[in-house]
Amino acid sequence: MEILKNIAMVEWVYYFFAALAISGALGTILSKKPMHSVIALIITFFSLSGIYVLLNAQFLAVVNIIVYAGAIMVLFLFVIMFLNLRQESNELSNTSMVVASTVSGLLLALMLVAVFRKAYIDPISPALFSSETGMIERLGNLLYTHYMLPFELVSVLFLVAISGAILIGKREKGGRHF
Amino acid sequence: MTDAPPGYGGPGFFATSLDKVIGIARSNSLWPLPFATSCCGIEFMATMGAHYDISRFGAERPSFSPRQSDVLLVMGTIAKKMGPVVKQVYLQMAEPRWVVAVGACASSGGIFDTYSVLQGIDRIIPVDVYVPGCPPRPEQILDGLMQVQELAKGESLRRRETEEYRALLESYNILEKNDR
Amino acid sequence: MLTDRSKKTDKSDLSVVEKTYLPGVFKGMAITLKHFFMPKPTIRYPEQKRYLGPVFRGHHILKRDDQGRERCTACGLCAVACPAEAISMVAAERVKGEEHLYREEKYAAAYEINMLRCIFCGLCEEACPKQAIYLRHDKFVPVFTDRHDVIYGKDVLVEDMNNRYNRDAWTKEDMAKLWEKQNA
Amino acid sequence: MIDNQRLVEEIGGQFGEKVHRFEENFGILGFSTAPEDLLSVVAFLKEHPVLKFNFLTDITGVHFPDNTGAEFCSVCLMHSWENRIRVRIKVFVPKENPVVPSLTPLFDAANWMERETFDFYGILYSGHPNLKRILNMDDMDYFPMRKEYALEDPTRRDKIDDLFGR
Amino acid sequence: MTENNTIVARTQEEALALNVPLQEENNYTTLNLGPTHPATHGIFQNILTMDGERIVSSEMTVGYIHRAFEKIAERRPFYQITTLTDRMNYCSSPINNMGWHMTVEKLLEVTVPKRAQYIRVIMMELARIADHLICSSIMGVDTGAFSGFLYVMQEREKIYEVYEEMCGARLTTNMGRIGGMERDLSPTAIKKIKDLVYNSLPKVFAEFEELFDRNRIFRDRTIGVGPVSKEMAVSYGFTGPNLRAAGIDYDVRVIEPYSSYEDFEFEIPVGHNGDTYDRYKVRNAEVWESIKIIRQAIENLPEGPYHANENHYYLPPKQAVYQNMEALIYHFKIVMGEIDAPVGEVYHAVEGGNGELGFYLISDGGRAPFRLHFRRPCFIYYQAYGELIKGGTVSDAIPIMSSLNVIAGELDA
Amino acid sequence: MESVLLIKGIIILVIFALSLGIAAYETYFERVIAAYIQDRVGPDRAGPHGILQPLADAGKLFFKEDFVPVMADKWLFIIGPGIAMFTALMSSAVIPFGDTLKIGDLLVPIQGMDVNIGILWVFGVVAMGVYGMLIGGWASNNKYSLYGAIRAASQAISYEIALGLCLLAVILVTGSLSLREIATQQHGINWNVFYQPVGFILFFVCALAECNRTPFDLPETEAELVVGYMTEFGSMKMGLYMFAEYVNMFISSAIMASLYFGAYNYPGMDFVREFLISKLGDTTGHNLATLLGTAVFFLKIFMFIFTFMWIRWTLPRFKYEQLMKLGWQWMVPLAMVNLVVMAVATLSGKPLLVAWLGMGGFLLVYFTGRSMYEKRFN
Repeated sequence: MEILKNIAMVEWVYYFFAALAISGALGTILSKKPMHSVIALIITFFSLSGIYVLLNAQFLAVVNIIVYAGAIMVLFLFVIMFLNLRQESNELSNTSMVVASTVSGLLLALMLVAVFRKAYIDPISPALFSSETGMIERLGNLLYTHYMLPFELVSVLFLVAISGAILIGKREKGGRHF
Repeated sequence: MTDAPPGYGGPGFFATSLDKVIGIARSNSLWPLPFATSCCGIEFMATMGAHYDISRFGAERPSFSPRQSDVLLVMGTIAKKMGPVVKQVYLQMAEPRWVVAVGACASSGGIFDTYSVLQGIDRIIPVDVYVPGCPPRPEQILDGLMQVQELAKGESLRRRETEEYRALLESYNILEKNDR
Repeated sequence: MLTDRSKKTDKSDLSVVEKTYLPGVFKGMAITLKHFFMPKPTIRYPEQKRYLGPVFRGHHILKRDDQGRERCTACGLCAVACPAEAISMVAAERVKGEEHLYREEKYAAAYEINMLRCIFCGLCEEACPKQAIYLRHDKFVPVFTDRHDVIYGKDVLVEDMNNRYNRDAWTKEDMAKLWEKQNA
Repeated sequence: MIDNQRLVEEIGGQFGEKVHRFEENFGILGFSTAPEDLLSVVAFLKEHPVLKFNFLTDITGVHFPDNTGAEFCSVCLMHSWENRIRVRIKVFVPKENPVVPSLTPLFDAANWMERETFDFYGILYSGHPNLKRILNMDDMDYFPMRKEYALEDPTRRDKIDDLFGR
Repeated sequence: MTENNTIVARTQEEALALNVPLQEENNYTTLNLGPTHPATHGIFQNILTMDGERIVSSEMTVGYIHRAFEKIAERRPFYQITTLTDRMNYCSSPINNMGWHMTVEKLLEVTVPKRAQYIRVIMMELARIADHLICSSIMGVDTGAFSGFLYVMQEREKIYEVYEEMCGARLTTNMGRIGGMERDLSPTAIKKIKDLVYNSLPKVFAEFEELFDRNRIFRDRTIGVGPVSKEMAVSYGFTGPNLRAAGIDYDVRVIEPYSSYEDFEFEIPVGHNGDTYDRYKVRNAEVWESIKIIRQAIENLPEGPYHANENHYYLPPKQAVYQNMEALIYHFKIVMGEIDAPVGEVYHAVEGGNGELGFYLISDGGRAPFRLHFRRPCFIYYQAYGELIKGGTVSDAIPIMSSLNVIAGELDA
Repeated sequence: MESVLLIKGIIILVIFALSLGIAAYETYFERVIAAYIQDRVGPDRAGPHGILQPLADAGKLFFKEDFVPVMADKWLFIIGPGIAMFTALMSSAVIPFGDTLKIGDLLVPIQGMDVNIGILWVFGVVAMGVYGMLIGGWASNNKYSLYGAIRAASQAISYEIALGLCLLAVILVTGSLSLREIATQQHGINWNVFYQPVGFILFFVCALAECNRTPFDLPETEAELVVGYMTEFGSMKMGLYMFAEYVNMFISSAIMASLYFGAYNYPGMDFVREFLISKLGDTTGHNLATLLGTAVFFLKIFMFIFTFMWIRWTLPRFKYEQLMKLGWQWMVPLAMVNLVVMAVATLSGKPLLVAWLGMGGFLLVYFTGRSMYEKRFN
């Protein structure tokens, strides 16, 4: 009980968001209706954004919502609505499916363990803390100086992806009209 | 909760004045579902128009979705082929709902006493107000609407749960919410 | 072409500026704004009533004559003329001592009109040889809440001598004379 | 200018005995033909280079209960817009076998007109793509416009007499 | 959608056109448009098969207000049939009314005096204006602009005032009689008509046209939508404005003039390719032509009686009935419907609001028609609707429907 | 600290209540404006001039039977309207409704919260607004609703692009993402609309589209899809959707006013402020001047709301593919041009001149080129 009292307000908020994120993630994979999965995933994104805000990364938080929750998940919902997957699919009963998912899950866990064992987290020092970290000016400066090359490469990649998408999406004769 | 003074507690004072307030609110916000099939529908257009302006009664938001409407205005002949549709629309409406049979055809079949015409929609759904005329003048349609307003004002909030009301619905063979 | 009177409608293309949507939008908005400030023709119905016209076909009335006798003789022509078959009557012979009540030897003991069947076409008024039934030009039938109230009997239909119904002209011919007077 | 006389000559010349009972009613020429000839007569009128009966105005049915052996009549009305003249073609068929060829191959408009006539009289149009009831309910078991069915069925239960005012 | 890089056809036509196998399992959805859909204005049901937003095919069901006019007519005296015809095309009931009376007059060989004919023309053209006003403005409503509708409805209200002056009803007028009119035009009515055709209507209607004609949004929604070629129009039995929009100037008023239409100067507006915009424009142009006709008729209104002097068919004056035995007998005979109708067959067509409105009357000399068939233009051309909306979207289907001006009362009879 | 929180709390509450109240009365004004535009008088029987109409509607909606259609997805059906309302209300937090209020020694800005990413916040929340419609439309298990929902989502996503590009142009000029900063920079009559009128028009059109107002009200086209995604919703659920729509309208008007029309700034504000301070003293004068600014801001908002309604009752609506075409083929390129022009203008040092020259030149070249092309090939 004493421990609980010592936890600061910020940490409460953090735990709340963390719990929400995990339950959302669980809901995503456990829910039987794809529509509900998507909603749960959106909840996860939201709580992640909350955690970003706690880390004073407001820009990242909002962009996370705009891009992931606002655009990508809407497209997900779109696809699900079009496919009309209202009925439950029983694909999981397939044994090979179960085996495959178990193996890949284990591999992922292994990888994460390996990564985190090596990971080194800077201790937070209040002296070095600047409220400007994570602010958009800093971000912009960094992106256009230090990370110039990767940033431009990524934009080229996106351009290619867009062109590819247009090419794929082009209507063919006899194709479906949407 | 402290005890209310005698006469002011329980279902007495509060409930009745709430009934009244909500009744007035309802009566001023009757969204019609214009179920217009023929001539009377044209007169309903005139009722919506500038000269008569049904919006003065707070009823200009014609909601074509039965879920959102309060008054089913049946305007025009209802053939036997149409009967089930009317009933379906009525069933889909949420309580409290009122039905106005506008014009002779909807009320009684009018001159069309034939093999194909339903002799009044009150054979399939309960009707609250009948508006005579063929077609009724816009004034008469407004009269019908005002009559519904009167009914709404006088209606208690619990009327739709009473035995009498249920019996009325059952006499029309309308069971609870199965078909929604 | 079948005739020499045809005329093509205008379907010319829009100009480049019109294609930006804006001219059409602004023109339309100017029109609606003009209407926003225009006087409103609305009749606030229950308080204000509109003149229904000189020959409006409204509420039925069974006229009495000047001495208060019922004019109807129960000939049944109105019932025949009624396309909705909404009129029914029972005829009775006038007995002695009822001369002040009925003008003719025969009268309608019962006279019923089903107001929900009635289509207010005016054929009964036209068919009546005794000028007994009229459709009032100043009043229409009220709405009903119960289908058992819709049959109007003589108690509602027959004219009230204290509150007589009047109109400018009782027949088409009188009406025409009236117009002539108006024109002169 | 083409008048009814010319029409009679043209049609009579082409079909001879197959068309009969020429009559003129208020300016419109009418004649009858047998069901098996209807299609060719209509096609002839439609495709004639001069007559040009390009428009099918109407198809309807009539029931003559007293006309034994030919109770039903399918009437079709054609109009030549250029010559401003109409013609009426009747086909009489017996009650037992009321089959008339459908005009749908020639005019798309015939589709619903024939369905309506079928709905009302039960005249069967052979070759019709979708001959079923149109105005009445599908489960109706009689043809309401036939003369033997009175308008009001006294046994009907949906009529409230005490409210009828009669 | 392609699967394994092979093109798959979804419909029979596609399969034939591309010479590929037809895919059995289709992903079409069905959408039920009607019978109480807000845009059906009346009641027709269309079960649409949709491919996304595109309509693949549609199945139409009508008859939701079938009222058996023709059956009722077989037991009604001639004069009572007006109450039926009034309710057929309720947007323009005087046209039906006059058309029916002209049919009967043709059968009875009654000549109608010139003044009555002119009054009829005025009434019919007013009715045509009312009909076209509703149709054109409803197109605005269906494309989302509501205000124009209420602007012209005010003008329609003025037309109704004229009717009220004439007969005492607004919609189902019952104003014609065998042999003429029920009443003469009153001075007030003349004043109102003049005010309408000279002042208010041209102003308001020009404004209404300005609101839509050159508005690109409206044009985009209507131009090229649901075009009807000449051949298709003729084959599907189009008449009236819808046919004229396709470019054929067929108008019963000119081809077979009735009721003194030959006296009036007017043009027949025709469209270009019969699309929705053409239908809209043709209707609007016809309103202007009708205004022209009414102006001519009201200016040159001949003096004289407003009904034929036919004791057998036209009710005698009330005063005469009261005093004169012969008049009383005629009165009884007419009301009882026992007029001496000759045996015969008549087909009479008038230019209704939607096209050629025909009355096919077979009389066996009895009290009521032996057979009365109405050629209802709506009923005949509505069958093309399914063809017209194929390949379009629901957003196209709605303006097409309203531009066809299908009136349920006329459609289902 | 405590008092600041308290004042903030009060301000947030007031903004919240105001948004709801304005949304409620927007329904009333929509009716009255529609009526006046259509030569009618509008509601006049519920209270004087029908002023109690929204209360009547709310009272009725609250006490209407609340049910979930049998075939609907129950939870999502309930959540849908909630999300719509929630997202609609959230964006009002960052709008600078006025300058600062002086309370004691404190200067408290009239704003829910002044975050330095304010405009992105709005953008993010607007992006979330789609979910309400999508979920609601899908959950009702009705084809009209589904079509409405799909249309709503694709329309919102498409127009967000142009919206974002217009926003970028504003941010470029201001150099800040904070709405307060943007508002402050438009001091007096230095409004952004004079720099980028084209940007404003584009933004306005996008705002219409994002609010699902005519001519972009495809998701709820009455004539086509009954009421679109809210077809199956009755009682207060439907009321929430309707409210959300009106709140959105209020918010987008406020954002337009603060992005392009100088928020609480008005010509001669400095003079008014000094005059008030000299007359009424430092604190009262300052506060009064601030409140005057807020009033001006609301005036601007109401002007926009009126324009929204005015357009609604004037124009026909688009067709789906035309809407998409307009969004992608007209708005996005034009917004990009606007962005480029504004970038050049900002760098040039003479923003006003260069912006007008650039945009005007572009449009002139485009239209002459286009008409010449059309003349040649048609």
